[in-house]
Amino acid sequence: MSLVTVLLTLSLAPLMPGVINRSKAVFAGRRGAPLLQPYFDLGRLLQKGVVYSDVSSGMVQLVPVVNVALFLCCILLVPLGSLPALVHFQGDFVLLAYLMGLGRFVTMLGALDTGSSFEGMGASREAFFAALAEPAFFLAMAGLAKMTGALSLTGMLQQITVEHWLHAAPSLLLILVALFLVFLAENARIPVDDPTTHLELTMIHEVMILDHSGPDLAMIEYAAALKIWLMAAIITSVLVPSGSSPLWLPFFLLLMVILGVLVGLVESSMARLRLIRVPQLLIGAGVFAGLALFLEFAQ
Amino acid sequence: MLTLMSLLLFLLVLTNLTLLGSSRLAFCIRTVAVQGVVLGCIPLIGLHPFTLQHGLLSLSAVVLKGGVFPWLLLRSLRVARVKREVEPFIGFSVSLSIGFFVLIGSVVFASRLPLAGHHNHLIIALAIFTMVTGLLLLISRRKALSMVLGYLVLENGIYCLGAAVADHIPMVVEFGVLLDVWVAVFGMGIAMYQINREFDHTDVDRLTELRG
Amino acid sequence: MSVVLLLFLLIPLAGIAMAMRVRRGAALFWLSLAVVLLDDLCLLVGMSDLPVCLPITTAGGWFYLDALSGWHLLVMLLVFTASSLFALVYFRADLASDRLSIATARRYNQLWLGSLWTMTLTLLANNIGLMWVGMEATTLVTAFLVSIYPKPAAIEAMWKYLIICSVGIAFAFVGTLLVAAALPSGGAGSQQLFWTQLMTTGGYNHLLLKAAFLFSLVGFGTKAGLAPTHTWLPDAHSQAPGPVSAMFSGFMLNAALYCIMRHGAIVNHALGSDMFTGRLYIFFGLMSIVVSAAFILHQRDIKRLLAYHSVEHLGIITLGLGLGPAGCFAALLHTVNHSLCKSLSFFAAGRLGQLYGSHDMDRIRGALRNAPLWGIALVGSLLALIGVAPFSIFISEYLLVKAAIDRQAIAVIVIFLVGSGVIFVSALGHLIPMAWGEGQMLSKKHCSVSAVIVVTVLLSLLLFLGLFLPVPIRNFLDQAAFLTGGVQ
Amino acid sequence: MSPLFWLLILPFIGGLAALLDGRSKTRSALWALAGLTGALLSAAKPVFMVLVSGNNIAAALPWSMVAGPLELVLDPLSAFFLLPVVVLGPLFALYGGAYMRHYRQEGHWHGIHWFFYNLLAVGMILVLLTRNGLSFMVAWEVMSLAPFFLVLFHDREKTARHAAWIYLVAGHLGGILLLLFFLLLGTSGHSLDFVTFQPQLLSPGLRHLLFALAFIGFGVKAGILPVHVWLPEAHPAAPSHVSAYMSGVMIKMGIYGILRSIQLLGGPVFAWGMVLVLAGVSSGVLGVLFALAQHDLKRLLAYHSVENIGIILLGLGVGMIGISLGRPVVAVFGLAGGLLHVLNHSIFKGMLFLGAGSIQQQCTSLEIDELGGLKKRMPITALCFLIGSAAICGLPPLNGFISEFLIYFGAFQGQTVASAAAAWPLLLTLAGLALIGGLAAACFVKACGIIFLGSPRSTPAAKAGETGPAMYLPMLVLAAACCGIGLAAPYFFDLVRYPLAVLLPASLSPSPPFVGAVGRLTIISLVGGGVIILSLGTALIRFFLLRQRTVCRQPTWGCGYLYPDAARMQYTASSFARSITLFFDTILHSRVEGAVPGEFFPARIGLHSSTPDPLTRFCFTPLFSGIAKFLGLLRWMQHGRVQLYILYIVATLFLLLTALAGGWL
Repeated sequence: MSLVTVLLTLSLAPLMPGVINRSKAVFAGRRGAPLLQPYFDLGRLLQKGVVYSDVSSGMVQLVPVVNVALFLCCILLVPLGSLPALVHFQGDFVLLAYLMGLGRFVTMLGALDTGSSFEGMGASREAFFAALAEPAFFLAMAGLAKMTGALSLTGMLQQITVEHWLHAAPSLLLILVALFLVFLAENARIPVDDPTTHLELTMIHEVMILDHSGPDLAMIEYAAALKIWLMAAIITSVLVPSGSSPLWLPFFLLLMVILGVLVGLVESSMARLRLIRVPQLLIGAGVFAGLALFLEFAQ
Repeated sequence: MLTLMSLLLFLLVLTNLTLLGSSRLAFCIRTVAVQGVVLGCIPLIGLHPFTLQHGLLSLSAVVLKGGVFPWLLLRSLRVARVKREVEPFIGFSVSLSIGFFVLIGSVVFASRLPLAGHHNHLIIALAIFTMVTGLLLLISRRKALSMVLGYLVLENGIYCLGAAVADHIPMVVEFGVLLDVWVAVFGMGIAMYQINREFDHTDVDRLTELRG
Repeated sequence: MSVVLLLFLLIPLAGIAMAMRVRRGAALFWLSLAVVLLDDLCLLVGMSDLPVCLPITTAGGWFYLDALSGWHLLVMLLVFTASSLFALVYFRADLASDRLSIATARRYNQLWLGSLWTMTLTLLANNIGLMWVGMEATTLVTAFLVSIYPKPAAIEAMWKYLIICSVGIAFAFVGTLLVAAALPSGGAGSQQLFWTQLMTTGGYNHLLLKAAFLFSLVGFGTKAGLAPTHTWLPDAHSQAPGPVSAMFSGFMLNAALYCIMRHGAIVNHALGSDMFTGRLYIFFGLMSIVVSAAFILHQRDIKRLLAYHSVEHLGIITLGLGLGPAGCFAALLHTVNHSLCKSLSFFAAGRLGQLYGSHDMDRIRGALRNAPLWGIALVGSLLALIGVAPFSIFISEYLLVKAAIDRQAIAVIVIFLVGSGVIFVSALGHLIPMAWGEGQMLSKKHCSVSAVIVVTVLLSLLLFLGLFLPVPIRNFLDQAAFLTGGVQ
Repeated sequence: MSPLFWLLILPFIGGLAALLDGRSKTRSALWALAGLTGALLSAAKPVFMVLVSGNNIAAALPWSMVAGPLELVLDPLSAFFLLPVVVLGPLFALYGGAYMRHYRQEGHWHGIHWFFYNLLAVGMILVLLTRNGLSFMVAWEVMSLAPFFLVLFHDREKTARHAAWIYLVAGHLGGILLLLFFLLLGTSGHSLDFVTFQPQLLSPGLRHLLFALAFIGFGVKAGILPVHVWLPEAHPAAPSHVSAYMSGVMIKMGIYGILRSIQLLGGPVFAWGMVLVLAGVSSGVLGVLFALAQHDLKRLLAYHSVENIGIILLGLGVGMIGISLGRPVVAVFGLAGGLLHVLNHSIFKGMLFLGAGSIQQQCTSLEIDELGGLKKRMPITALCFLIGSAAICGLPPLNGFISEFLIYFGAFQGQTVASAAAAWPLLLTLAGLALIGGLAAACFVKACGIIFLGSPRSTPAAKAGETGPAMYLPMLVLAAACCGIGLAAPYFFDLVRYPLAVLLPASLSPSPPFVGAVGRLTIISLVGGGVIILSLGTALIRFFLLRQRTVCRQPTWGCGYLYPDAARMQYTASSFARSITLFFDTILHSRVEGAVPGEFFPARIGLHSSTPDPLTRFCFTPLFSGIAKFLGLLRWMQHGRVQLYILYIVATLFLLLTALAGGWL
């Protein structure tokens, strides 16, 4: 049964960017690209050749490989809805966070490998914002752990019951907000980063992979999609009530779509923040999580 | 005999005040010599029962302080061709008046000094006065020679004090002390000679090369 | 056995007499070395079983050697042996180039042996009056060692030394007189001022005795270089030739302090407690440490630097005297450590001063490269001096702090540690450029055997005492400390 | 003769031999190496026995110090800290032998260097083995003194001399506090033998004071903020193998001291754990921030030592809090994490310093902005350095992650069970660790990226080549150790079982949490292995995908400039860290000299930024100069007027006599 998680994730992950872009287009009053556009892109990229900078020294080639491998491993650690993760043990979210960290590490090095100053900028910003996002994530996790008493991701996400909503709704909401902000930052969405602009000076994630092409780019994009999916799954699993009623799966998928739409709404309703403002946003996320903890301890 | 003693003490006071007041080096030297003689005589009279040792000691003291030292110092004065003036930091009248007050103070101080069994407070007072005079000379005079004189007067005062309070200082020690004083003055004479040779002045307060 | 004491007094005199006959400069220095070695021989043969054989009395009780003076005798012979050996190295060049005439060399060595004699007298004298005589004589003899090279600065230093110490010691004599005055009247006799006697009689006049101690403390303290009466010390030490300054701070200061210890013991015995002396010791000790810290911090002349280190360490010893038996133990151990260390450092400073032609620390650079042996000596001795383990001064300072803690003298510890901390920082700051810094390159000079011997022996002694304290030495120190305490 | 004796004596003999045979670089190095290898061999069996059995090994040397005979005891805690000392010592010596060969200082007696290198080892060994306050202090001082001479190896450089000065001053002032600590503690048992201490007799206030003394005194050596100031000076100045030994091993003696003193003080109280956590967070965060602002590689690494000491303290602090709360899980995980991080840090930090040394040898500079593109030129060094960087950032599947995971978990577990008052330091630990991890990643991306990737920024960097095997073999060994500990975590975790037990009170049994920990670590290692295998798999797929595609190489896009100068247009380390350093400028106070071009045809313009240690700048320098000023006031005393000198005597006497007459004496 739990293999479902793997298959679902592998197959549906690229859908998330599709949903987000489509909803953006709709809000902007356009028809927009089809939902399956990301799949087409991946397919087309896979058939192309690749170009490398003659400065690069193999680190570029490492980026797609490691990223894909990492997020395949991450799939094992993340529960979907009321399905437990394939591998879950106390403190597994630390491993999850640091695996993502490893991916970021390699990506940033790959960006510096070509010796182009644009990718340097991207790497620098990525490093900075990620460093600020980490504490927020861990504090949010601490909040969940305190609330449920569980120490594994599966436990924390799935033991959120109606009582929790009745008793500790504010802190739960705060935690969700914090997680959502982290989600936006980690996946380089507006207001932190604008993936659609073509002014390299303002981009973060896109500019880091500027010099990747062909299958490499495809793998990186796919890994990014997996990342969005997994982090979205973490948020939505909080909302899926535990207990194995057969209805959980459609509900879960619905929530994922809603989340995608929400992201789209945010992206079309507000502009990218100035880079100096971004740290304040992330620190804000940390503050929300801390506030949630404070409320819990106050009880 | 008491009158003689009081005469000596009077002389002692007189010499001290003279030293504080006078401006001529040669005259100071002679005054110190007189003081030495006076102090040499004091122990003979009334303090202890006269013994050969005491006599010998006083005699040598008189000879040394009345004869040898002045000769030495006058000679170095001549050799060094120092200006014959004392050149004090503190004016004569001031130091005189200071001396006067010190005299009174020491008399008062000595009179209430808890010296069990020692009844000659006056001598002690004058000893203290002499010591302070010596210190005043040491501190307030410019010339090397007058510092030597100050040292001598200080020694005189101590000698006097010893005669007054300590009746069981062995002869050996007494003689050792005398010897030391003699060597000290001798050495200071040589030192003055060397100073004069190297600096062609004996202004002590201009010897301030070594600082910090 | 007791004849050995007389030998100690006779041998230097014989040396002085023989010096009249000697016609060659180098031979004179060999002569004084031989004399000192003869003294050592007497010690080794006559008192091989130190400290068991102590106390020794002779000449109708006039001369007397107990653990306290015995310990100082040991230190004195160590210092004199090393310095006499070093003198051979130090004056070699000047002898060769006639900058040191035969007459001067003779005068130097006679004064040298003379100071040996006077200090021996000070140590052996049982009568505190005689002790004073010896101390005063020390001043007079050593004064002319300072100005053996009659440079203006040297003469100025000599003059100040002569005047200040004479005046100080004069006060010390007042102290001696007052001790006599404080004695219960009646019992006459020349035995009265024997230390052995004073330590047994009772019924002193306490007030007079206290006054007496104040006089002795300030008087001998002037000679021992306790702040604020240390003013002659940096001048004399910086102007005297290397071996002399080594002997000065290596032992002469300790001799003066030894006199203070004797007087202090009497007072403690009479008052039955060491509260009175202890407070004074601590006050002067801390005062010296703080003052020297200030001058070490802003110092440019290396020999003055070392001189102020002497002030500091004499202060530390005095501080130890104020901290009870354990403190006295530490102080006496510190005495030997400091003497060894300070002689070595003055040797190095003197020799380096000769090589660089200046005592200015801004001129002395890269000593380790230019003159390895003396560079090593400088580094080793200065590191030891500022209390770096495993050198022995670390141990004695450790014992001192321990004694202070056992007495719960927290303020004392704080001041001491802050002072020594400042001294450590600034002295190290001076040392590093001198030893390692970039500066003029000198032509390498071969260093003689005697130089190597001196440096290696002293350094290894410092290390040895730092890592290892043999039981006999410990017993020796215990006895000496007990005597210093004076309280039965 | 007991092995402990040989352990102590062999390196010393080796050092002496090196000293006497010191004219030849190679032979002296070999002597030292031989001595240290001897130590390793003689230590291997007892250390292993103690770590697996938990029993102590004791020996007494007939030695009459003031404190009596010299007692040596090897208990699990000592054994654990002894491990890096004896294992890394020879490795670094091997590297150093080759590293020193290119110093052509004529007439330099290399034996001195190697003598003090071995003396450092001896000092550390004795510190770990001795059980008496005095001999501990002597050993401690010896251990502090030896590096002073090692740092002075480049004695012709002013910076090296300054660094040595700061180093020894810091060490000595710390030593004074330790002396007080042992003496005050000794008053409880009237002896300085550790066994005779009776902390329960001391008042709580005194115990807190003692803890403060020990914490600061040992903290100076460990490099805890704010008394870390000697690290960033001394490490860059010393030869690289020495920096590796100091930063990898010696500063851990400070940690050992803190643990030992807490044990001697009879177990921790909550407040101490809190202090450790606070110190850990500040050291960690500020350390990594200062590191980010540096562009001298060794200085950067030095600040990372501060950061990692912070992480270790966090772990130990969590453990102490766990003990004082009586929570075995928290205690065990915290302490285990801290201890394991001690081992890990000594491995990867040592390797990183060796790497820096190789770079310095090849490029004659450690200025990061003058390097670049070295991955192509020194592949092995680059590989090791990359692994080390990933490990120090705590990234799986390497060893750094294992220890950090333990600390995280301890804190998490604690904050779920603890009350609000007890939980906040644990939450602080969580947030702090996360922030540190992120910033460290940023810092090492900067270091590796700018140094090894891109194209060389200077001719020496362009001409650089791989070093000899004697220099890269030790690094390979250490890199292997990083991966090994990461992938076989449970086995290495067993190393800390008994060292932990030494610190835990009898009431807390470490066994149950141990079982859980081993289970989790097994999974983590498996996942780590999985990542590697999957990467290989994907690499294979990618290989097949690209086989029949066109793969071409083009110059990096020159941004439309006519003659792009790739090297000079690259991002520099300073620019990489700029966004972060700007954000934290209130803490860092970076100096920037030069100006940005303004007019239309700008002339040549230089821009240089530097970040000296803020604590040195704003705290210690003013303090010391203030003291100097104050003491300067005393110097008028010595004005040279002999009359006034006499007046001093008289005045002193007069005051004393009046005091006597007034009855104040």
